[in-house]
Amino acid sequence: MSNFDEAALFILILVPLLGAVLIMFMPKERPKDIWYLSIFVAGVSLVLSLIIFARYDYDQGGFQFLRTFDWIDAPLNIDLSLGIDGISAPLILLNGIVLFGGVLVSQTILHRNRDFFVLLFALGAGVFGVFAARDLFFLFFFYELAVLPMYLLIGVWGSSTDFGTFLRTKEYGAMKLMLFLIAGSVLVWIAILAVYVEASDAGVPDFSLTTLGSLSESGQFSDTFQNWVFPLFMIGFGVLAGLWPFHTWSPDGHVAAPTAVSMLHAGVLMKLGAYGIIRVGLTLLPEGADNWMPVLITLGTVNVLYGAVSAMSQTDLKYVIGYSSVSHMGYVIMGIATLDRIGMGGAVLQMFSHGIMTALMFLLVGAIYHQSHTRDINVLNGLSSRMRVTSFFFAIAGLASLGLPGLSGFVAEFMVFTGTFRTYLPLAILAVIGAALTAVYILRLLARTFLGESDQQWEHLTDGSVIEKGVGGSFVMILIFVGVWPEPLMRVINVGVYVLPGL
Amino acid sequence: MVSLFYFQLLSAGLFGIGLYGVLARRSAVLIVMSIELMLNAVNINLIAAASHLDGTGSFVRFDGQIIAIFVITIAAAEVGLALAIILRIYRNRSTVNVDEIDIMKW
Amino acid sequence: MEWAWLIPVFCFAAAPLIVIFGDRLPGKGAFLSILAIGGGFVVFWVVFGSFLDASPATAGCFTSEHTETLTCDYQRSWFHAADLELVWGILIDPLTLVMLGLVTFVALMVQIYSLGYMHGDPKFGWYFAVHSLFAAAMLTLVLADNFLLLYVAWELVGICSYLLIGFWHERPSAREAAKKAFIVTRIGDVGLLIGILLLWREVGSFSMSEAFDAASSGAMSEGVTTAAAILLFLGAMGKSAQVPFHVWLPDAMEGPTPVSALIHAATMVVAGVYLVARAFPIFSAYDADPLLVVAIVGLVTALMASTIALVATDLKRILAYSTISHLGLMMLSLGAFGYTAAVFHLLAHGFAKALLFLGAGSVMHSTDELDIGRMGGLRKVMPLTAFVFSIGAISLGGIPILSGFWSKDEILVAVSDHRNVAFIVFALITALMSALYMARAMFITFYGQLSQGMEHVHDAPLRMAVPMALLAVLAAVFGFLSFNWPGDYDGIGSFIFFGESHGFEFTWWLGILSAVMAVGSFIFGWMAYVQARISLDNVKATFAPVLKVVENKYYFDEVYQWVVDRVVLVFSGAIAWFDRAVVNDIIVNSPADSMRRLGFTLRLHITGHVYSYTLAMVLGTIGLGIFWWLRST
Amino acid sequence: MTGLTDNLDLLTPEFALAGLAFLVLAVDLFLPDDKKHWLAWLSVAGLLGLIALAAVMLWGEDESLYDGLLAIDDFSLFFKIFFMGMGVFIILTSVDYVKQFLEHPGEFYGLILFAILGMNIMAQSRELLTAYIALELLTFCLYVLVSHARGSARSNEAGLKYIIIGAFSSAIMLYGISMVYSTLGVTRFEDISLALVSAVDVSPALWVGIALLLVGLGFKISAVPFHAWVPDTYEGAPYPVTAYLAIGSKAAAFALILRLVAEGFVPAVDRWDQWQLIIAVLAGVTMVVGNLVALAQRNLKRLMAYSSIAHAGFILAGVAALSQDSQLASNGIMLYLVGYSITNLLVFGALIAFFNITGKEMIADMAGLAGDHPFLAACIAIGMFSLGGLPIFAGFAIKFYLFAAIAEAGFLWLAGLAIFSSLISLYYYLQVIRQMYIESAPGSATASDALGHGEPEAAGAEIAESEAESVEDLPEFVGLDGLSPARLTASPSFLLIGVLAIALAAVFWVGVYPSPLLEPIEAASRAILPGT
Amino acid sequence: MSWILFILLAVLTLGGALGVVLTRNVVHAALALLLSLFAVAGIYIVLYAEFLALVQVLIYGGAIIIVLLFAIMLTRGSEYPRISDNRQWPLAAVAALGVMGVLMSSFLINKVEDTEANSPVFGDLANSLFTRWAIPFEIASLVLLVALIGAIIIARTGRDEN
Repeated sequence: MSNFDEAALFILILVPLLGAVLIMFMPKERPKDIWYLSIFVAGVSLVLSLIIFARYDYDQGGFQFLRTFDWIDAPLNIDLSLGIDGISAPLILLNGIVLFGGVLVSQTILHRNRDFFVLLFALGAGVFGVFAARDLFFLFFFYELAVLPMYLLIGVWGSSTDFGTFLRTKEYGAMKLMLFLIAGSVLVWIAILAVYVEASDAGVPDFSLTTLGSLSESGQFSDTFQNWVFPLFMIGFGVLAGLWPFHTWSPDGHVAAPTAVSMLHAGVLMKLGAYGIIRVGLTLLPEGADNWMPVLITLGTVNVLYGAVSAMSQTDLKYVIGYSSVSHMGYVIMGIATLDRIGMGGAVLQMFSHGIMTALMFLLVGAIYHQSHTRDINVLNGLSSRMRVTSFFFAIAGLASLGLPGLSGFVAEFMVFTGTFRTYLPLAILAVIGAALTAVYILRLLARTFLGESDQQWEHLTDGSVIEKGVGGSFVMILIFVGVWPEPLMRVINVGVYVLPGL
Repeated sequence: MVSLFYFQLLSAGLFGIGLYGVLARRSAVLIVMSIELMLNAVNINLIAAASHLDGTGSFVRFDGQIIAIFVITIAAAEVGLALAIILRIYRNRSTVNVDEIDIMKW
Repeated sequence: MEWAWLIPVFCFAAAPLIVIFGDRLPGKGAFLSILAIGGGFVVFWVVFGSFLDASPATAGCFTSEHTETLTCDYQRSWFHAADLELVWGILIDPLTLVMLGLVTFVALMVQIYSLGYMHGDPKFGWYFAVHSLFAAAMLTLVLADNFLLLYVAWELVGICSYLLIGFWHERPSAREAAKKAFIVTRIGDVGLLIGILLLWREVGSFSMSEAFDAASSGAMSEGVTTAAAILLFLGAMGKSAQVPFHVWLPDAMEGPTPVSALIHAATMVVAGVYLVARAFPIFSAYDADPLLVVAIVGLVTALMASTIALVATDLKRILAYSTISHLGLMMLSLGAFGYTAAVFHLLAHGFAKALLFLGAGSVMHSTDELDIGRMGGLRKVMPLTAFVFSIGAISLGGIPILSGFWSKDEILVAVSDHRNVAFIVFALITALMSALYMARAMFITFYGQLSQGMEHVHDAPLRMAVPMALLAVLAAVFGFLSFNWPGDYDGIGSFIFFGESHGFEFTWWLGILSAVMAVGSFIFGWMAYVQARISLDNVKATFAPVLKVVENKYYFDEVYQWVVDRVVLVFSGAIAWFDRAVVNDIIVNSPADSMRRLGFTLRLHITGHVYSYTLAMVLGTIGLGIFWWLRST
Repeated sequence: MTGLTDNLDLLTPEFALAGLAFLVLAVDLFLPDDKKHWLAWLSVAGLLGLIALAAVMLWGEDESLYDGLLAIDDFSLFFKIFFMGMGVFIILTSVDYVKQFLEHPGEFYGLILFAILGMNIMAQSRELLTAYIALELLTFCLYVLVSHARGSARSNEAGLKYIIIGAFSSAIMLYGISMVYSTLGVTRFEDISLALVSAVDVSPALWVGIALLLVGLGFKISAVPFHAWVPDTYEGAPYPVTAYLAIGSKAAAFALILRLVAEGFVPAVDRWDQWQLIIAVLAGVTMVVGNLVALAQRNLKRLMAYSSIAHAGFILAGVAALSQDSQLASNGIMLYLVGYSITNLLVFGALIAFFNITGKEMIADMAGLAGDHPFLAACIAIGMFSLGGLPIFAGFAIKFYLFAAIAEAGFLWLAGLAIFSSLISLYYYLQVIRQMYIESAPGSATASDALGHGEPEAAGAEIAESEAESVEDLPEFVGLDGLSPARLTASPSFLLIGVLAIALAAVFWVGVYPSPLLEPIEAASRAILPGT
Repeated sequence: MSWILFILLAVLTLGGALGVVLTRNVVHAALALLLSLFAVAGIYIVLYAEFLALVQVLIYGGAIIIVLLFAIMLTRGSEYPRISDNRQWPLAAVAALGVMGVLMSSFLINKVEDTEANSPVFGDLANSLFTRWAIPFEIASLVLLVALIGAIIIARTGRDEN
């Protein structure tokens, strides 16, 4: 391992933070320059994450880029230890990509955009940290750090919408999201403490995932303990993963959030939850996981169907996408809950592809909303004649989300189905049906909004800006590439999945 | 010979009476007086214990009486300061009834 | 031969090129697509040649123990899902080859035709891009050697049909038709996917051959095999528009007519038949119960569709329903172990139907009219179209020595051999009706006296005429491939067969019967629609109620519409409401609100009066003392 | 009686501190009114000097003076430096306020110094009476400081309530002491522990006595149900005094409790451990009630009061977790005290600056602050996030440490309750942040029209009135009564900005890399828990 | 002998205390307090704590009562001399009885076997007060000082009023 590899992850986490500090000292009268600087920072993180992903040696497998800094020593034993395996590597790449895209399309934000970018980078750093942390404390630390900025990001730069029958203010959305996520992390926190206590009772008071992992391998965690602690992790992280019935924060948050935040939120943030379940729940408490999986996979199936069905009758673009992400996170949860290598791999791949896909969708919705100032499906129509490229990209994203082969969504969902078929046949059939439901609402959306003649009131709409086209195009490229040739991702994911216990 | 127990009973009774005063009186001055009663109850308890138990067990050097001296001192200081504040309030609000002194609540 | 993968790849390559560079290229890059499919056609012949002189010794080739035919299989690794390796694999055997031929040829013809037909359309380039993507998907479908790849291609075919049917999405009807087509077929696809995954669950691989082995060797239990077969057949029903999934096909004519030609003849709908043929080992495993289901579904479909075709007044609708009924016949034949017959009829019908649609297209192109009621005597103004259309019609109607006759005859033979008498009776009725509606469409449209307002109508331009002519030739003479010719070629049955190779056999009574029926119905049509000697009014009068049902297509659409509106949407609305009102407002908000209310209530304990504060302290003190005391004693 | 006054020199810092206070009082007499702020510099300089002196002189000392009445050890040293440092910051933050709103600056600073002296003695006294007297010194200073704004009716009222309840609780506490004395005959902590260990059965009089003792201390740390004075006193007191109440007196009381429990109860925990459960219950009630009632507050000072009650609950839970063989809990408590005080300092500093500018103290008054004074807003927001326990700020690290300690001592349910109630607390902290960042300043439409293409106005209004109907029965105050508005300044002084910057840095530092801080803390724990 | 004295003094003490908390007249209350305090001084004497008795008489009788009377006169309100109890006095009574009960029963439960009451040698008292208890002594003086300063700056009429 070269020096770079030793420092890589630390730098990766540090870059956005330092960038945030740097931006803080920019004069706020020059938003353009602030934006350029942010692009630079995000670009650096993107390049870093690319390099790290490329340098991850999938033949060797296991945890790489390991590095440990002492933080608090005995009796608490917390170290800042970093390292990624095949599961976190793609997610780090994902975050790099989405963050970069998000910053690029935030060009339209001029009102107090300095604070905006500072918070955005804090969020990004938090996400990087969660994926890189090898220590329970720091995993949780970064987890909360990623949640923390959401309130202001949505509250200040978000938008309130009146749906006639009911009203969704940005304050409401932001507060709800914040309280929900923190409520989830409350459970996680308790569970972490419980694990720590159990470990110190076993004579090894430590927070390092490596130590705890070996502890659980040596059977130090009793089954009863695992059985009552795992649900805490499951639900706590599940809240962030949009697990039913703790999902309602997600659509409302989307509706209120500005474009870039929606992208990061649905694209990356929701993945933290699923990742947490894998990384902490499964690795530390395999027995508990084994016993609780039927519940989890059932909830996941409910997610899939429930999300799809309620997406059908939404009238707000962002609500549709929000519920579709609930539905798609359902696939992730199912894949995890299969405790089957293929299903797990599918779950991880689904995280990646859904991240790109939903980020793309929100980007395009933002592009539309920016001009039309409405997201109402019944009001918008015939956009394809006004915004050809945007509509085309949206169609691609939609097809990806309904699992069209040749796009990344298919491979992931297919693997999830495969894994589920091996373990929970009936639920698998339900899930496949859910995939068909997806087609219904996606096509409904496309037909209502993009196809057909457009009204006079949309005469003024023009196609997305160069940036939106560029980012969208590259996202589309990724979707197609992963759909056609998933091997580069899969060979990394596979080595990550193989070492998971209890599979 | 009166045994310690009765002194303790006396002090408990005094304490209770003073406590009732604190809880039940409206005038701040009266409340301060009641507090004085409670402090006296303390002193009785201390001194009784000191006088009766000195030398037994770990009771040495009449610590009780010394503590009592300090208590009296503190009590005096308290009364002075409290009355000063009450005076100030009387000047500003022309009342010393604690149930009229409630602009801050909830 | 392993270069066969080039055939789809050409078209795959063409599509994005046209999308991206189309506007800068001459002719919007349509030529790219034609070049691609043409190249595919050429490569097809190369592959065909090398297949003919290939032997089990050739690299990658072996004699399949299911079809007993020569089969060549070439694989490249695609990606690994944990311990499972997924592959790109192409499989070449006679079935694949003939499908390749059909698809490449028809697609080529249709595209050339489209040059003329779609001329001047604003989305000309887009049209050709999707077109070649369509062809590519279909070619991949027939080449796939594993179910996963097949499913991939299957879905791509579906989406392409969506795009093409909804090509003129400014028309709401087109949008609806496209959505309908995609979703209806998608429902079938759910079955297909489940079937595939079920097979995988049993076999542990997506490779077709392994699945077949498991089925035939009994490694897979009968129940699972049957279930898998039925599920696969669900997919096939969706794509091949079998009852009750047939509703999308007639609406699919909302797309440009050449698209209909492609869909009906070569690509979309035959996929189902192809799937059943391809997965025949699974269907025929054990005592082949699934085949009975296939046969019944096919028969019902054929009957129902042909009755509707009899009363339809829209030219393209007539053709559409005839397609459905012929697909039904193919299924029936497969269900009756008529493997060869089905494939043969697939080909014959493909050419004829493509021809008919192109003809109808050229009629529409020049008259902008599709209601046969308003047409008539077009022979005079567009002789070529009339001529080729007639060839297609009589060929499909089963007039002897044209290809339709032979293929249909083979089907009847298969049915009479393997299924009981009821099947053959209904099959014959279907044949009769198909002859009748063909005659009706043909005579009303092109014969009799020219209806007014049609004088100015001109015939098809060259670019449209040439493909029609070529197809007409095939529609006419293709049937002769079924004979045992002198030389070493003895009948198509010796080339495409399942199990044992069999030459051409002709059951005389069936042949004569069907021939008589066909000729008779055409004569009847001539009398009724051209000479008007026979009046059908009293017939119509007597059968009025039945007629009404039939004209309303047995109310399938209405029922589906009702289900969608009253059930699905209402249900989803209810769920959405539940999510907002119950999950959100009650389960989520009310705890939060109750917390706040609790706070607002609790704050009242700070009364602002010192004595209540002290009282609280004292009570706390007593509580502490007593509690402690109790704990300690 | 010999040997008692050996190495009396170890008390030099205390004597010097008293001297410093006298000096300030004396110099006050000779200073013209416009130079009074020199007193602040004088006291700050003196305190810094004393910190240095104490650090070099007492490092590593472990002596027990006056027959074990006073302890000069790392524990007392740690708290000494902590208190004096806090004092420095408090004085610095109050300079402007005093200049603008208060009379008698000399007495103000002098009393603060005396209060610090009282705290120091509290931290190092290991005997009940000494502790009590020191506590009274601190409390008397606070009585005076709280009612220091003579003109303000609320200040007077706060002072009255404070002194009545203070005297009352001190009477109760004294009775407790007297009962302990009358049953054991001793008042030194370690004697108590010895008596507890050796006694055949502990007499109920002792339990009641200790219970009364806890009542007195519970009053100081504002544990429910002895908390009722807190909101009123915090609200009425002058702002810097409020800050001081929240930071200083609470920390001192906890230092005292820490030593009392660690030296008096913990050694006997095997025979007698009811105190643990009782303190745990008190802590639970305290944190929940504090956080819940805080939800209903609209006055910033009251909000902070309830939040401080809740935090007292957290720390008290840590006290319940003290154990003989692990110093995790005591480390956690001290770390929490430091982090919490720094955070509070940040918040209150910013609030004081806000008050100096606007003279307002309702939450609603902060609308649009982020636009007008972004730095202040950022400080308050970061402070609130930190209080809410969100990471890279002090709040998260200290909470995690403390709760881990609590859980590790077997009080997992208590830790869970604490975590849950800190979730509740997040709501009202976020409400403040929302006012500053999301709501637009009254009259100025800066925010939310550039964005929010829905109808944020309608939305905001809807929310606002829903707020209003739920709280309309709360009393309304103008920010400063009896303090003339003429004294407001246009912008926060550089001094305050500097203090805030330092506090900000400290908040980040504790949140990101607290381990240097843990060195002295562990030394301190070792001093009071020799077993570890 | 001592019994009679004790009972007498106890009655006086408690009676005076009750007078303080029950009477409706402020001045009477003050006088009752004085009575009770003197009785307490007597109790001290019964306990052989003459020095304390002296201190008690001096400080309470001499200082505190005077201050209280001053305060009463300075704060004479419109409702003078009538004073009343607040709304919660029944609760208060219950609470007070409760506290009394807890305390008394706790004393009742462990009767410490006690020796004959005796008095300290003054020298020892003074000695220990000024050596062992030196620090509390110092601080107590500071407390007094602080109270003094506070009383002055709070009570004295400021510039802005008069």
